Amino acid sequence: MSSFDRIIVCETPFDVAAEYAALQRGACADGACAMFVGSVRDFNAGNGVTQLALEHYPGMTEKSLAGIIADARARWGLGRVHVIHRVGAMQVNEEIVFVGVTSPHRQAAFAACQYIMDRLKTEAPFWKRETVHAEDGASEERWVDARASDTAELEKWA
Amino acid sequence: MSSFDRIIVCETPFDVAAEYAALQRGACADGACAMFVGSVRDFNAGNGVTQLALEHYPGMTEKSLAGIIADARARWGLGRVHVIHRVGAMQVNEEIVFVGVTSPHRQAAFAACQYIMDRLKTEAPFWKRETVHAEDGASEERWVDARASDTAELEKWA
Amino acid sequence: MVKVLFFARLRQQLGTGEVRLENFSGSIAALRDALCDQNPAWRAHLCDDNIRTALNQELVATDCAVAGGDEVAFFPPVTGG
Amino acid sequence: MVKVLFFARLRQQLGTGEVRLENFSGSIAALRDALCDQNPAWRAHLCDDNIRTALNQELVATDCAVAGGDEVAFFPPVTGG
Repeated sequence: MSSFDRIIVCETPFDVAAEYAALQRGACADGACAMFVGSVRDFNAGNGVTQLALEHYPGMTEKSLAGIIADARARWGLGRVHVIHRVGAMQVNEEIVFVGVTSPHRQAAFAACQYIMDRLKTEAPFWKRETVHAEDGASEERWVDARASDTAELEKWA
Repeated sequence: MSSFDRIIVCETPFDVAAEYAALQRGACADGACAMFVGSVRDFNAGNGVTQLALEHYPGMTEKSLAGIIADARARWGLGRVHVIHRVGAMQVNEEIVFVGVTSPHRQAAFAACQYIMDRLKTEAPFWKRETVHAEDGASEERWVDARASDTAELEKWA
Repeated sequence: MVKVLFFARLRQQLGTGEVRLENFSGSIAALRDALCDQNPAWRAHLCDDNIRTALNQELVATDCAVAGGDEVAFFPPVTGG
Repeated sequence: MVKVLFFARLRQQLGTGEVRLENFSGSIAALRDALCDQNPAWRAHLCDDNIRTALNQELVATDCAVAGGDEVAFFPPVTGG
């Protein structure tokens, strides 16, 4: 793991502003910074979502993210790479995931950020369970199903 | 111009944290937010850069950015699109440009953010003049040359 | 001893998150079959083609060999991010 | 009257950011030639193939027609972002 990598798996909210500041600190050589933030949506598969819980596989999670970042570094010339992922209970509009990448080159920053997200979505051991409003007005918990489109996105990096 | 667009051309520093907060405000339907930040590098074409000045074409700048954003909206389903660009004098490590895009879909947010940057780099009427350390230790001002690679990047959107 | 973990929906379906197997040797597929022989109700869930397998915290195919001290995990397709 | 603007390196090379032409009609290319006839030292800079042209703040090709009240701009390739 590079000393310019940061991987955080946390149960409490994280602060995108602080993450951006950390990415930029002393990174004078890197003119480009691409970031992605995924948040809890209030709607999924036709139902209103009120809450989300994220289960993960402690140990493998960090190992998986470190491997994805190492592969990104082998493909592109990158400066800092920060990946933050929430686990546990979350509310609508809270941030789930942050990926931030700096590079001297804009295309490398964009590509690496998107590559890390694409692989994270299909490989990193996180599972979402959402609480939705059922039709009868009651609340219902359900595991979120994986999307075939996420697997299809991986093909562009093959 | 959509009411969810924000275009700012400013002579003073902008705050990436505030821009992210504005993008996320009330955007519960958009789970994805892709951002790009370009900063003043301390090195370019073999010389140390100490300062940067950005000239622009007032009026056309805003019109050009609005046209690029409208084209992005025609291609992808987007929520908010914010583009901020500094003009005037800037110091090393200060932010020059911010592009932030929200969408219900990760791929749309990434693609639109990159598309807007690629077109901005080749069409929006901004010109950089940098102050560099010359070999004899004196300071020298020079206009930055356009890069052929920026024009080549446009081909992926054709 | 082999440590076997289950996550998410699969953990709920099997009613447990962890089992331990003594003196096992063989592939992950053989380990899965051994578990289903011990708990016939697990077969419908654990032998589903969608179930992913990890050996010592790395994604692997089910023909990988398992040895004493290993950690094996079974789980549904991931849905993070 | 046509308003003609120059930016960045080109503005410095020509020594001015703006000129006005009375009673001009024709293409942008013809306007450029008229300017170079009036200022022969401009030709090397203004007729460079790299120079971009805008008509009323939109990028256009040099065969576009210019009319009274229009704003024409010449500038080097952009380098923002």
